[in-house]
Amino acid sequence: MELTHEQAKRWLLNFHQKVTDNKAYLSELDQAIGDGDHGSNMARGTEAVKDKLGSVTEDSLEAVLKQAAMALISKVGGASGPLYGSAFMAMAKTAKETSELSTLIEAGLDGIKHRGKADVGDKTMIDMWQPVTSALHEDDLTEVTIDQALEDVKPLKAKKGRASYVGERSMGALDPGAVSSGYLFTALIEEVLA
Amino acid sequence: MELTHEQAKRWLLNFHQKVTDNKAYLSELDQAIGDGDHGSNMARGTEAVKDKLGSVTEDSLEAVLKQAAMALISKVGGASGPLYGSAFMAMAKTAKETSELSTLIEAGLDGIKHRGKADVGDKTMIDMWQPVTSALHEDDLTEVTIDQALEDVKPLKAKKGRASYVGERSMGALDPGAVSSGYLFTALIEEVLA
Amino acid sequence: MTLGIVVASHVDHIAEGVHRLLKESAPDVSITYAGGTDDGEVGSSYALIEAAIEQNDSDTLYCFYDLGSAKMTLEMVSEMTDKDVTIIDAAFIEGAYTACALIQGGYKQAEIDDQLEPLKVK
Amino acid sequence: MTLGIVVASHVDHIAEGVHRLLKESAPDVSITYAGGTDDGEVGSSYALIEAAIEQNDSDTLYCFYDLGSAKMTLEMVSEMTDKDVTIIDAAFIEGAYTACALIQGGYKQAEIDDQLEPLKVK
Ligand SMILES: Nc1ncnc2c1ncn2[C@@H]1O[C@H](COP(=O)(O)OP(=O)(O)O)[C@@H](O)[C@H]1O
Ligand SMILES: Nc1ncnc2c1ncn2[C@@H]1O[C@H](COP(=O)(O)OP(=O)(O)O)[C@@H](O)[C@H]1O
Ligand SMILES: [Mg+2]
Ligand SMILES: [Mg+2]
Ligand SMILES: [Mg+2]
Ligand SMILES: [Mg+2]
Repeated sequence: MELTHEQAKRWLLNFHQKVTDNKAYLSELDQAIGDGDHGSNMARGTEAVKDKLGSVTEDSLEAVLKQAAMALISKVGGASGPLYGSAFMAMAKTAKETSELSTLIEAGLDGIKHRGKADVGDKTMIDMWQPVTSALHEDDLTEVTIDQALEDVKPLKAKKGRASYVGERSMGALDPGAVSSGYLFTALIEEVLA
Repeated sequence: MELTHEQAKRWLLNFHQKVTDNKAYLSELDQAIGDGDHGSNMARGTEAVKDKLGSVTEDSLEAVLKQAAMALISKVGGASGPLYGSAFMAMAKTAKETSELSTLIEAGLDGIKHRGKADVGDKTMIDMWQPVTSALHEDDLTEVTIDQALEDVKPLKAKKGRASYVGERSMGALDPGAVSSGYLFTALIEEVLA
Repeated sequence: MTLGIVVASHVDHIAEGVHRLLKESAPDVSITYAGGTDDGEVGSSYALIEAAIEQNDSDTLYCFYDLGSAKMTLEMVSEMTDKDVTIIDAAFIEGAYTACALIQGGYKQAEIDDQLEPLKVK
Repeated sequence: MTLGIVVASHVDHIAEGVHRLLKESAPDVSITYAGGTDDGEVGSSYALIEAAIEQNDSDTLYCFYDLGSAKMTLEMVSEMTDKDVTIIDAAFIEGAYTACALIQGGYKQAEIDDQLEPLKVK
């Protein structure tokens, strides 16, 4: 399925809304295994995305994704800034060639892997992006995919980012970046797939 | 020979004077192989020694040396603070048993070695204290001892303290702590041995 | 008793900034700090380091320092205090961050020591 | 051209304090710094790191960072700039101090690399 620039805008605005509504929860999750700022980082970042989107006048998917990337890179402030930023930047580049949704999300996943040198099973946002990408390839992304990914991320031991410092103590906890990425894909389901 | 508390006071005041007069030179030497503050560190420290000496009312060598140690520890601010401070603290402890000059200075040398884990040949103040201690044991401390020590310290490669970072580039330079220690012992010659 | 952390730097702003960084990941750990000389110059202060050690809520302390001369001052204070002070020769910020995160996470001293071992660079 | 140094920290005061510490031993080295987010919060800022890289007098830079996420931001900027940027995975303050002292002492890049090697902890 193809992603249009209008859908992409609605998707990002919905993501902003979900992050904003769950700001305190995301920070709380981060407090347990990190430094407690993931909610405020992402709220600041998606707020900047919202602002930037207002100024995108071109009818172009690439422009929408690139502005989102720039906003996230500039404003998040935590590790999730360069990570989400790299994801959207990679998607923007891919959008020059295709607007096929699963191809775009897979490019985003690759951008995150390239930036953070993490992989599946390290208890990061990758453990949300990877199953979502697979589901999209099979035309089968639903809330079940996201809920399952969250279940699966819990028992993992963090190997990257701040949570890696507490190693085993991270086992049993949700990864804040996986949760915020879950919001991103719920927003995608609501605005694009529904 | 025995060191009296009056001599010790005059010695320390003379040291203060020499350090103050050569403050810029000491900092210049430190700029070449360190961080350029040895003159101001030692001027601040010996100024504090001078102040403290005013309040020593006891006729006690131990008290004089201990007050000097406290002032140096508190006020120098650089590596030379704990080092000179440990030297004078060790001398104060030894003064409980004896006031024999060479024994006292040797205790000071040991205090420096204990604190800084350096030894002869590392291009530090030890390369002044060691030959001076030897000369005192032979009742033969003169300006020649000090001049010779300064000549000998020049070619050495720094192995301790900030100068050790530039390693080979320290070769050929004077060590600021050896120079300030030279003033200490010139003051000793002038006030006690002359 | 759980470990406390003392941070000793040559610069007041570094010490204060490191404290801020550590507190984010370890809000429940007692972290005290000393930076610069009594007059705010670059260097180390016996009085400030002593205060950081005495004012820490814990009696068992791991102390981190940036450069060697702060270590000497830490040693002098540690010889005078009744507290159980260990000076850690690890990378300053990285070591202090690791220790704080682990203390906050409830790890034991032996486990913390293991994690600090590869960070020893001085 | 001689090496310049860039210091990237999660906290504004740390970056500024490290700059102060380094400058004492390396007054002639171009040292620029970035700390915290655009709003002075704990974190890292693309704009501030980019400015530190662009404003450095040198075109060949060694960059030091405190924690991993500053490294990611450094990497993003380094992919965009024309300058020759090397990110050094050494103990932050100890590595930056060593590099600065050696550059000030006129050492060559290969010698500096050798000295930094044992300080690599991340
Ligand atoms: N190297 C990495 N690769 C992928 N994701 C990472 C990596 N490091 C951290 N993350 C993600 O970033 C999230 C933390 O983001 P945030 O709290 O905003 O940044 P910080 O850790 O700098 O405070 C983690 O929950 C994790 O999902
Ligand atoms: N470990 C050590 N043992 C003995 N002397 C040392 C040691 N480290 C430094 N010094 C002495 O201290 C002097 C530098 O003192 P100063 O400039 O006041 O301190 P800093 O290096 O902290 O700025 C050196 O010239 C050297 O003589
Ligand atoms: Mg965080
Ligand atoms: Mg953070
Ligand atoms: Mg100095
Ligand atoms: Mg100094």
